[in-house]
Amino acid sequence: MFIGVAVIAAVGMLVSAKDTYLKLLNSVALVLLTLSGGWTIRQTFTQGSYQYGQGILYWDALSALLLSVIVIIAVYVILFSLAYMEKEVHEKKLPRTRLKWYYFWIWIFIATMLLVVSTPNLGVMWVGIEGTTLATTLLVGFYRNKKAVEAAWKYLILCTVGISFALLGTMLLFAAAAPHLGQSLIALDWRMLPKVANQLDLNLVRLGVLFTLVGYGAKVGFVPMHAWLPDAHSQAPSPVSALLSAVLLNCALYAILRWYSLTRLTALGPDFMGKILMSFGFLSLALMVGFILMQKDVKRLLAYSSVEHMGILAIGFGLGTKEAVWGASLHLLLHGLTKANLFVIIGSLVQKTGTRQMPRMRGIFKVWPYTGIIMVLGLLGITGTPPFGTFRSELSILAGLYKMDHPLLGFLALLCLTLIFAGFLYHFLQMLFGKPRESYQAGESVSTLVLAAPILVVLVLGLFIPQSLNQALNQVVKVILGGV
Amino acid sequence: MDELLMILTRLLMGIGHLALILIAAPLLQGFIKKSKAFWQMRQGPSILQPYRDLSKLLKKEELISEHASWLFLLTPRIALAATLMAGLVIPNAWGWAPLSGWGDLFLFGASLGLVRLFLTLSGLEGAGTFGGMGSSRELFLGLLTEPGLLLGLIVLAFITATTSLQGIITGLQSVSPIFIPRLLAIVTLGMVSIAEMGRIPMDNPDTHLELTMIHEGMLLEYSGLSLALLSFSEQIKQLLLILLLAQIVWPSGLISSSVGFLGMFGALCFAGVKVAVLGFFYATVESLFVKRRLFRVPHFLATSTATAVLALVSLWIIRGQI
Amino acid sequence: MLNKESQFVRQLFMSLSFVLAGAGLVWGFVTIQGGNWINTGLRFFTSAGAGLSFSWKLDGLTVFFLFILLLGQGFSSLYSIGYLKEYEEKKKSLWPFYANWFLFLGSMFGVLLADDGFSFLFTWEMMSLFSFFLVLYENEDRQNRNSAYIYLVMTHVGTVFLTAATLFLYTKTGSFAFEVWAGAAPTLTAIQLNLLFIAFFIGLGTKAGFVPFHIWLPYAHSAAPSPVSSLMSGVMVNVALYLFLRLVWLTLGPGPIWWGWLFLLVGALSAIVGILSASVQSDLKKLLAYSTIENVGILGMALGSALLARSWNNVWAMDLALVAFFWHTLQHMLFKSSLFMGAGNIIQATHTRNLDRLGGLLKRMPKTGLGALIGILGITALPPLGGFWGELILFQSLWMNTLNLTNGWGKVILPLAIGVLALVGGLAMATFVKWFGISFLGQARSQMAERAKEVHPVQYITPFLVSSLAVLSVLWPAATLGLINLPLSVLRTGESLGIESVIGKPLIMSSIYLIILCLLTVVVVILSKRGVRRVTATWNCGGPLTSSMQYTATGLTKPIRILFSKVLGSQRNVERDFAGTRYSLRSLRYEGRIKEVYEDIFYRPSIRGLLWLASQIRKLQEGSIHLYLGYLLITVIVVLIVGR
Amino acid sequence: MSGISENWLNLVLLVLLASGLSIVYSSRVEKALNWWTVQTVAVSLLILAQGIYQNELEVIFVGILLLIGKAGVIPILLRRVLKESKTEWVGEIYLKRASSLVVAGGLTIIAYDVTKPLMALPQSGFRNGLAVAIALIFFGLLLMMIRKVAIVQVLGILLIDNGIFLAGFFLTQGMPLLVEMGSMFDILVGIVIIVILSKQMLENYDSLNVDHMRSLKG
Repeated sequence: MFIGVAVIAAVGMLVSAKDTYLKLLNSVALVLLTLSGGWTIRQTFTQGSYQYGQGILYWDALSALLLSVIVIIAVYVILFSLAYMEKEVHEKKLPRTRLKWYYFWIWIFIATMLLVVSTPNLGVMWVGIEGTTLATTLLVGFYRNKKAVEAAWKYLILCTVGISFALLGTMLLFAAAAPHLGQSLIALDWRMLPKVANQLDLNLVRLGVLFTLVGYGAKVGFVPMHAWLPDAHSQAPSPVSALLSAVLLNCALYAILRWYSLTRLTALGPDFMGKILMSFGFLSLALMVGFILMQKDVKRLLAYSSVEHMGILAIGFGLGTKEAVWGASLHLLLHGLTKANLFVIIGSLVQKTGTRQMPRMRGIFKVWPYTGIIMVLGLLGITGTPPFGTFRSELSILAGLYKMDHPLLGFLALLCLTLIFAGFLYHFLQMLFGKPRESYQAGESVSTLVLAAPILVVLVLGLFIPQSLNQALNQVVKVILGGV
Repeated sequence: MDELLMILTRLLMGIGHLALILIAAPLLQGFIKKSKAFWQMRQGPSILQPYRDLSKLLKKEELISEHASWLFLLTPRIALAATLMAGLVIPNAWGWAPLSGWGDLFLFGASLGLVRLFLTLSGLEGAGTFGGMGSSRELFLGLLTEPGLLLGLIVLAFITATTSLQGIITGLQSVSPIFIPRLLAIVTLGMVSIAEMGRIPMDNPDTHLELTMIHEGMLLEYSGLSLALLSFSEQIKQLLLILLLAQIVWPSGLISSSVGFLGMFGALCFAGVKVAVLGFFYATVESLFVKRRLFRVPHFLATSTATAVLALVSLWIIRGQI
Repeated sequence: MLNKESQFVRQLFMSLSFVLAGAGLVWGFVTIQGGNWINTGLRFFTSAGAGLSFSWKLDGLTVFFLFILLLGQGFSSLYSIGYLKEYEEKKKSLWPFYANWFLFLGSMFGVLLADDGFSFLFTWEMMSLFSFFLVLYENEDRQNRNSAYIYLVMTHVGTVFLTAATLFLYTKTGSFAFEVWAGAAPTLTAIQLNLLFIAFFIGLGTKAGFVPFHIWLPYAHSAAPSPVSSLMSGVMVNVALYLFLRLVWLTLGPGPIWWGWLFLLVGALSAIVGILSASVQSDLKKLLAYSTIENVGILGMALGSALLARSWNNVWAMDLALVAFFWHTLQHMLFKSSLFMGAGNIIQATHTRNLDRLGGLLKRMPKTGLGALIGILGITALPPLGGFWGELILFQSLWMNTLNLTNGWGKVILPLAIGVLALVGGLAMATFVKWFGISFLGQARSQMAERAKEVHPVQYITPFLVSSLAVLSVLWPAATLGLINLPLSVLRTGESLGIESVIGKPLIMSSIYLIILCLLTVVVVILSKRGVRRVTATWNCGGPLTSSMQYTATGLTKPIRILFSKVLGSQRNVERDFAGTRYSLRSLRYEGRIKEVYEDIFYRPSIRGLLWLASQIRKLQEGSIHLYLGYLLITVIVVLIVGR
Repeated sequence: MSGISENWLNLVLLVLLASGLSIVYSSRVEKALNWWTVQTVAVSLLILAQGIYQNELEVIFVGILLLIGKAGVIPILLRRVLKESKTEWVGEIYLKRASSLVVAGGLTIIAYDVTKPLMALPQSGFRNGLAVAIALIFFGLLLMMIRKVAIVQVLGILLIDNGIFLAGFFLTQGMPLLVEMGSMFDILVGIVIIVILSKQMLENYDSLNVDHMRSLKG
């Protein structure tokens, strides 16, 4: 249903580009989205699973988790972009007429992501993910300048290639499943597959898993397929970057998780895929240290930290112990919130200062104290410092790492995290203090603090985890580790 | 009741102890001067000269630097008091120390340290160059002497298995005088106390040549009564060190009043002789050597410390514990 | 002119924090009477929440450090009532200060009360974080920002080790609770145990400021506002030491002997390096920070002696060492905070931290001066004040350790430690004579020093309070021992002889000594009343006396710098400019520099290497899409081949 | 494959492989495009034939769609872009044509090696086909790697796409229709978007040389 909402909204956007109209339509769509989405999520977590239309659409705890991430962040980001894009138009960065295309694509984007998490069919899921690529390409290239086009091109090419690998993998799986489930959609249904998982042909599944992992991995942004990510995230309009970083990556990861939870049941054994995931994760984590330490462009900084966090998630899920997966699921949520918040606040900062180069930003705290405060919160959140929830989740992932008798790896991971922390702290201190430039026009209203909503949630979750959330997470863990 | 009596007698004995020290200090100073004169083939001043000097100073008007603060006047008083405190832990002619207790050998050095602190501070009071110079050098010497002094005493403490000076003296009676660790420790203490007393080759007590003086440099601004107090406390310190050393070389352990008046007097004379001999010895040393440059001093003191360590090692080796 | 409201807020908050501290102390004294939980421990708020949960516990050890913390909080809050006034006059918002102040204190309480690894890590990180913000409070100065940065990064690196150890124990025992760890410790292999110890040592040592992990400390402690400095130096450092007791002594249990030796040696090293660097500083607050390192070193030696005695099960020496440890902890807290307050007063009065621009302040700010004088008497470990008696007991424990050791080179090394302490004492005297003498005595070396005025009464009353407490602790040792007995009863292992018998009697001497000294002084003063006095110029060979003729801070400790030039890595270059002949000098420029040896040997190279590596890594992202596709292809092939 | 005989199958496979190689080898964009069209026709014919033999409407339908959609529409679109941008040569980078052929050969071997474990599977020619498919995919990637012109990179993608279809054909005798349609639709949209992008590229850089675009670094 909310997919419908999204699509209709998207088409509706094309009608007119008047400010009031767009605001109205968007808010209506958001309200509907929140209601239907929220309801679905609630149903899912209370009943364990929930379906719609004879199971054409189907949600279990895992998809509900993703669904909630999408809905929350979509609402947050679109509300922000209403103000943001207005300002862009105001500053003659864009003609007003293109505004409707912006919203059109953004809603299509949301729709495709909703499709990804709502379908029980791996094939359709693939279609959805390819759809997200297509929907976002033009958003990435939205400013149509040299850099934007370059970023869009790289994004499109790399992701399409990756995705086609995923398609190949899906086909291989289909070939393996067809003999048992028949030549039909059922053969790719992740509700059915686990039942026959241990009869599937080993070699086909293995090839399939490998291709899919690389394919979706490119979309998630695992090193070394991550190259498109910083470019796209830094060139896209900030709200879009927020969506890409906080939601899209998670959706791709969700696809991988589906495969993961399936592969655990096949004859390949539980940690065949886990090992590969973990090695990707460590690669991402370790290499990002370099990129983050020496970064100049603030949005690229955030993009790289997204790669890093995807790495952490990969480690967490790849470990496949109960608490590691618990932590990873929590981290997925928290990282989404934190990163969205950071991109939003940094986006507004970039808009204010007119540059993305960190060396050119100085003395933010003096000029825009509230922005400064939110930045500090975001910094602490993203680096996993207490009292923020990310500390909790990262700690339990690391604990899992130790449990699996990788104390050395755990130590290295800790070291990388600390170095990344040092890098972030350095950059943010440079930006926040010092002597502001004359060009800044100081002053901002307290209302800026509203933007801090997500990070505050993260903060609260750091202090204590409500029982309901804990149960939800445990359901997710059960889904991932125990099949359906 | 007799508890109170005990305390009272203790108190009286303590006061007597202090009185003895107060009386003897200038005498020793005079004696040393005399013996130096002997080596220099002079007749020299009378032994009682220090008393006369002090009384003269007491009568004189006192000049105070315009930059000085209340600390300047406080220093001499504290110095005297602290030196006397050091005196309280030194066993006297009868091998008895009023404040003898657990670990008082540390107290001795520390009390002298207290004196040094205030002296060096008031050296800076005058805002002149020489005071600062004196303080700087005194601090330098001080930090080099402390380890030697402490280690030397510690070795003795290990030999006699107690950390109170009185106990050490008593214990040393039963240790052969040529016991090697003991000899080495004595050497250490001898060298260190030269530095503590501010005598050649460390420092020249008689000089007022600005660039060479250390101790005198700090006293430069003092005159009259305060100067009297300071030099008096300096003489006391000297007496204490020599007495301590004497007691270590020829210990005279606790002499109870039961031996009778004669015995007590004998002990006193014995102590006097010991001190005199050591005093003469130091006078001799002072006459034979010349003052060293400041940056030679570390070598000298390092030697003393090294000797202390050597004493320690030899002690354990002899006892077969290493 | 002063904004009334903000003034009210200031007084409100700071007196609130003061009152809270007072209330805490009172509550403590009341509850301690109901004794038995002191050893067993009192649990509360132990929420069995979702996932990782918090749990807190209160026992004798904690109580002692809580006492320290509350004292520190009380005094520094009282002090800041006056101190913060300056910021108001500068129209600098104090809200961040208040917020972080309370959060910092709160997190320190958390660390002390934490009863499991998770709560410990959580609060520990928060403690570093909020102290970091406090250090960052005067962020206008770039120097301060860098100090704060170094501080936080260093602590974080330390925390890496702590986290690693915690997680390791967690995985071994399946629980975060300290008790469980303590129970499981004997089952660990020697290697695991030693690795854990090393991890804890590095992690906590970084916070405590052991050499060579100390480099952040002088920067951070001197960059912070003075009340905060006094809190960090007086209390936070002790929190780290508390954790040594909690995690190493109580949890890992009696380990191999070399742990004790390590503490002893590193302690000695820290003491010497700290005080040496302090002696050649001419920055009012940095000097104090370095002396903090020295005192931490001494505490470390005490711990080491205790550990050694424990593994030689020499109960007597162990108790002595522990008593010395706690005694010195208390004294150091008192004196260091009062000294930092004195420094704060000077800075506010003269707006400079450079000793060479001060002088003659004792006449202009007599009350601050008196407080500082008592402070340096205590910190230089001279009788009659507390600093000395702590060291005396430490001497005793080292001595006893040596005496009871049957054989081995330990019998030589331990006495050498005594020698080291003596040397440190001498250096400390030089350092603080310089600190006090140069700033308070002589004549002013600059305009600012001449125009200095006495500060807000609260700011000199507080040091008086601190000093009087210190005097009290010496005058009434029984009370102090009673306090020390609390943690001791927790730490003691095996049979124990009552603290009274161990040290009660001898320590009476402290009060006797104090009393007699005062009596004698009074007597002397009374006797030497008479006599005529006249104020004149200082004798200067007849020439006029200018302020530049005094010894400078640099000059006063020059001999030390020359003697220890190897250790300090001190460098000098002198530029002479002769007028014609070599004998008449036109101008002379002297420049001396002390370089942080450890920074040059270890820290700078490693950072340089790291950055080099980073720049190499960045080359992966060269911007050519062909390259990226190449990565993709290679990845596919590698994965296919590996996965086969 | 029930219907088509072993030899025919292998012949077609040979054609596909050869055309793939010659796309890699060809020096003009025009030629490469033609080769690709040939290949696509071959693939769709294969699918058609199989559909006809097994007379499954679904499969036939897919085949026709393929013939029209890919072999028809896409080349036209691309040709237009080519005309606008007046690009003629495939800009070689990193590898000249000859050496790229060698690499392609190596990739083919790898593809065969990777698919070795599938020999056991029932269907005859199955492994052979799958190997060729994967080889084609590698070729596409290789082509994108070593050629500058944007259109050639698009060709690379299309080559990969062909490979995947081939794989799909062998693996699944036609995936579920929904998925087939979806993927095909995606490809079409993708191409459209690529065309839009390359227009923008022309506006900004007035050439289709991808190698100009390396300003986003680090």
